[in-house]
Amino acid sequence: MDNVLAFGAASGQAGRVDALFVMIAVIGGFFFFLTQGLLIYFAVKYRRRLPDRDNETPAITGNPLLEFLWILIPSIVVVVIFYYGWRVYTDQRIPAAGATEVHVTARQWMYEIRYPDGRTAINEIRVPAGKPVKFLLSAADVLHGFYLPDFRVKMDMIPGRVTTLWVQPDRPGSYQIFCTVYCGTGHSNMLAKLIVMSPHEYEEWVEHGGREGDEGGEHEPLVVRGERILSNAGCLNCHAVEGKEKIGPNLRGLHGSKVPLEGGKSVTADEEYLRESIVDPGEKVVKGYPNVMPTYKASMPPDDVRAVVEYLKTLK
Amino acid sequence: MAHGTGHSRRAGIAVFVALLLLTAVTVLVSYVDLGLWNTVVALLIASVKASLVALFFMHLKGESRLVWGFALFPIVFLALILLGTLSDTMLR
Amino acid sequence: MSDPSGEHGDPAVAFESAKLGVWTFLATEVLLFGALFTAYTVFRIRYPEMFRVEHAKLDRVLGAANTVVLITSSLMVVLGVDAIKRGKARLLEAYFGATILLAGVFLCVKYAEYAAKFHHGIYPRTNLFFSIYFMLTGLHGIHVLLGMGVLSYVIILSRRGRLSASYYTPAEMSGLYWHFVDLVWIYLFPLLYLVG
Amino acid sequence: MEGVGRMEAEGNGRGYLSERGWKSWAFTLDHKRIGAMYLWTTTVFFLIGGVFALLLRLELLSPQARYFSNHTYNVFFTLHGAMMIFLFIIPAIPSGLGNFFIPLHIGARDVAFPRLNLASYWVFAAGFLVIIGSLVAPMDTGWTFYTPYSAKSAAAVTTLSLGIFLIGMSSILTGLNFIVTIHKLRAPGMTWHRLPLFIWGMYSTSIIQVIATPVVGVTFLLLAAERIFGVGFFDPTKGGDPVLFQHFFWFYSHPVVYVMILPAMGIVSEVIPVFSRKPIFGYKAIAYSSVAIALGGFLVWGHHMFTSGMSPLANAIFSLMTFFVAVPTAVKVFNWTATLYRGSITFEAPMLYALTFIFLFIVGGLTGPFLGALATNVQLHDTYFVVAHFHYTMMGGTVMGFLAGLHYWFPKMTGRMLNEKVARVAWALIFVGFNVTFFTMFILGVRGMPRRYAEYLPKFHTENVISTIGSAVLAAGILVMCWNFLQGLRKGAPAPANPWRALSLEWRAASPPETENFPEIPLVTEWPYGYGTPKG
Repeated sequence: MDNVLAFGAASGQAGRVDALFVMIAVIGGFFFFLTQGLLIYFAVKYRRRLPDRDNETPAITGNPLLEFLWILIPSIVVVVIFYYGWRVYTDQRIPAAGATEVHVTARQWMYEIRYPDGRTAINEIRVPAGKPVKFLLSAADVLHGFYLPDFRVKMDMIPGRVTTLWVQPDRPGSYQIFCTVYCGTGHSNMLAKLIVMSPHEYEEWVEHGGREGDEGGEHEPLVVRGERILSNAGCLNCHAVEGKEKIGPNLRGLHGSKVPLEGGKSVTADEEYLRESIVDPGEKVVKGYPNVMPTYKASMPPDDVRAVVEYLKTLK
Repeated sequence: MAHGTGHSRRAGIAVFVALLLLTAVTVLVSYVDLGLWNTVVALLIASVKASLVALFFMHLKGESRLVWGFALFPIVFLALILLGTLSDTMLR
Repeated sequence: MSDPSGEHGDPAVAFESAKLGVWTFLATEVLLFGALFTAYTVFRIRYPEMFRVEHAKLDRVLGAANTVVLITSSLMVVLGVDAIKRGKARLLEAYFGATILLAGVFLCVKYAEYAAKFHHGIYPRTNLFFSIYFMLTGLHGIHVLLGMGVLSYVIILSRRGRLSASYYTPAEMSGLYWHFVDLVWIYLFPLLYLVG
Repeated sequence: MEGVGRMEAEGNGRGYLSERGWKSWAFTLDHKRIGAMYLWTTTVFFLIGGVFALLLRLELLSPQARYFSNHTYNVFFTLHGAMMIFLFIIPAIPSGLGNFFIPLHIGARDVAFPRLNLASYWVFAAGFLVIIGSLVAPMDTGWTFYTPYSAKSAAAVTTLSLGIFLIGMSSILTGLNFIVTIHKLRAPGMTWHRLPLFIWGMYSTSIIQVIATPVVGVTFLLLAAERIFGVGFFDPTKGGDPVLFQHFFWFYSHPVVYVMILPAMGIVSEVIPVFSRKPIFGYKAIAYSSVAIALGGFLVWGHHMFTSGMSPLANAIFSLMTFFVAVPTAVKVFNWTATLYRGSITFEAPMLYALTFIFLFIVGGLTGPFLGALATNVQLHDTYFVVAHFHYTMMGGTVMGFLAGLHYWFPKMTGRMLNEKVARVAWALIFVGFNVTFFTMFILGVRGMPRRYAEYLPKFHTENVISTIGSAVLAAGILVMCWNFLQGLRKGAPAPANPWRALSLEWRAASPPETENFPEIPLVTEWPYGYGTPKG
């Protein structure tokens, strides 16, 4: 029962959830039209016609059979819905054999991804189509959520614990990941993507070292590459290029400007400062901003950092 | 309204002595290592003591069903929050 | 269920109302401590070793002594209420005074225990066992303090000649509350001091 | 409408309102005055909370942050939630209308403990003052205060915890007072099965207040202790468990939605028979279902936590229980509908709001199973679907019931009639605005928009714009209604003792009632729903 809803289900599991949704909607719709229909019908039909004779209504105070029935029937209906919902859920929770495991750690306000072979990434998970994936979810600071609407699943991410979530992505494509547990200022900017690749493309991508920077080819200009990395690595979740500030300082005009630091000093934002702020952001914290940016030392190789800095220099 | 009598004073002192004895027993038992049974015994003794206090000191013994209801009612909910929470935390 | 009357003036109704009110209030109190007991159970099951090691740091002799103090204070309340039922206001004041005194002893012992813990660098933040220990005994201690206040108020009422063999509702009600404070300690003592 | 019965005292002036001056209010022991003070206070907070809601809708006109920063948005939705829940919807009907009408309904002169009643109000006032004080560092945690975020947040969480603790205490004391009042002060002949259904609703509510509130009280104490002393119950770095906070929080906060809805259901059960001139259908079923909902409400708190990493068994149990608590609610809806059958129905404002309650509550109720069923819950939890469901039951339900009650009892409380035409205009705006605002959110939720988002993906733009337009219409309706209330207070026509020709006891008192309520305690000989002719 794929694609029963207007927006596509991305897996067989999701199709089953949709089927349950439709079932509840049909049952609910029936009762909706029954009760609302009667409510409106009675209200119209039995509106007062004879003002002086309105105490001549029948003194009906109850009807045992009717009352028994409308306790019994809803009870049966809800047990059926419960059972169906529980079965779909249980099947959904048991991972298929041979699932690829991907570790995801959430922190304010990004997802850090770690693959079994040691590769890391930020806010972007790439997996091959047709193979089950198991996400091992955890959080570094506060509660976060991991919601894949196209797969109809979500799971909270809890500090100090590992929770799991499992999907079977059938079709290649790019799927949205939302944070669903309120986690502070950047909550609504905490977005990520699940990119499902065809197995063949995935192989190729892994062989190339599994880095996002590389699909632009070897002759990609440094600035273009920097811009792409910047948007892929989640920087823009906290730093706007211009307009209203998010969590951190805006990026436009940053290069070359004088930056006041916590502790009273200030520094000129040269290339070295920009580089350091990416790999070791806690070292020089800009005055008036929370010290919450994680280090990109592990997830962004020096070449990529260089590209990002070059791109930042163009934002005048 | 029942008025104070010598009988109620004697009953109060008897309960008091029982409470002291039970306190002594529970402390002594705690020095013996019974494993998990230490907890069970301690809770049993505590419940006996609590019942004595409620029944005699708080006069639950002679109370109406309404008051009994209000005395026992919260215990159901205490069990509920305990079991409900444990059904999660013990079986994760 | 007694017949409803709708009248405030009736002293029998007022007495029954007050009693039902206090029992309802105690129902609230059970759940107030209930949440903490739940936390205790959850963590005790999760970290049995920590509870076994840490509970030994409490002084069970002092705990037992405090138990005896509270039980005795409860008896004083029983005798005090009994006294006023026989119309002996002075005797009520003496017994309730003794209760307050014993409550003071209880708090002093508690204070000594806390001080010793702090001295050894043990605070509520030290570990979960002591988090629970301080929260439970602290909340109970606040109840003892409140109880002392309530009992003092009854003594003042009695000194003003407001209590008699025919009207002793405040004494009876404060007694119910005090017994409940005792009852909570009856559970706290073994759970914290005796079993780990 | 001249006097229906000789028993009724005619309104002779200002009744309980005769005394003037602030002291006559601040130190009053009269349950009617205390109820009125609650009504004023909670209505003000309703309006403030509503302003925050409008600001939120304004910001959501555009996908990007346009008018406020994300932080400001988060503060606004926290304040909207916390004020609406703790300062309006929990106290409004129980403490406001309940205080005013419980003694009048059962034929008593006052509640059992009038001094305690006054103290409850002032504890409540202290609570909201402390909460207002916490605005120096306004909260951005959401009204659910989930740890560890709330334990780390730089906002004045500790102060706010104290404020909510006080509000909770007030709620407990009020509930206690009502329980004793209903048990002990019923007029002669007022047996349990002759009690108005509003009283059954209030009794069930009071039980929840007394049993559940202390748990949230202690939870907030623990949260404060975590911030002050470093107690680690909810702190994972100390071995604590953030999910335990959720258990405690929802052990209170789920039953408390029944604190909100049960009295509103009680009001609807009062209004429907009066304006249909029919006895209530299935009295016992409605009465006992209130108790069943109150008790069953304690078994379902875990359904707020299906994606919180709870054990599979807990998920299954809580899901099943959730479905069972739906049955008594359904029974009530069927009974109300059946009451209309062969009635002689008129559509004054109270009836319009009561019917609206049923209409919107059915929508809210029927969207419940989507959230109760585990698999669809996993999909829809924490999305706008939940926001919509919640507002359909709480605003479409409780607030409509509250408004039904305000319109129904306005003549009794103030001694003046409302302008019926203006009331209908307000009703129409509220009805349309409400549905446009919140039905759209179901669609947003199914399409996957998470809640508490200051900024959102452009694909959700259209629905958000529609919803914001709806909220403006809704706000206009509320304004017209408020204006109508103020006009009614100032220059409404004098109200007779029993303008709706209702049979419950409060209508035997004058409008407004005298301080003593009744010249003499009434003797009750029948139930309050004896409308219609036995062999019609």
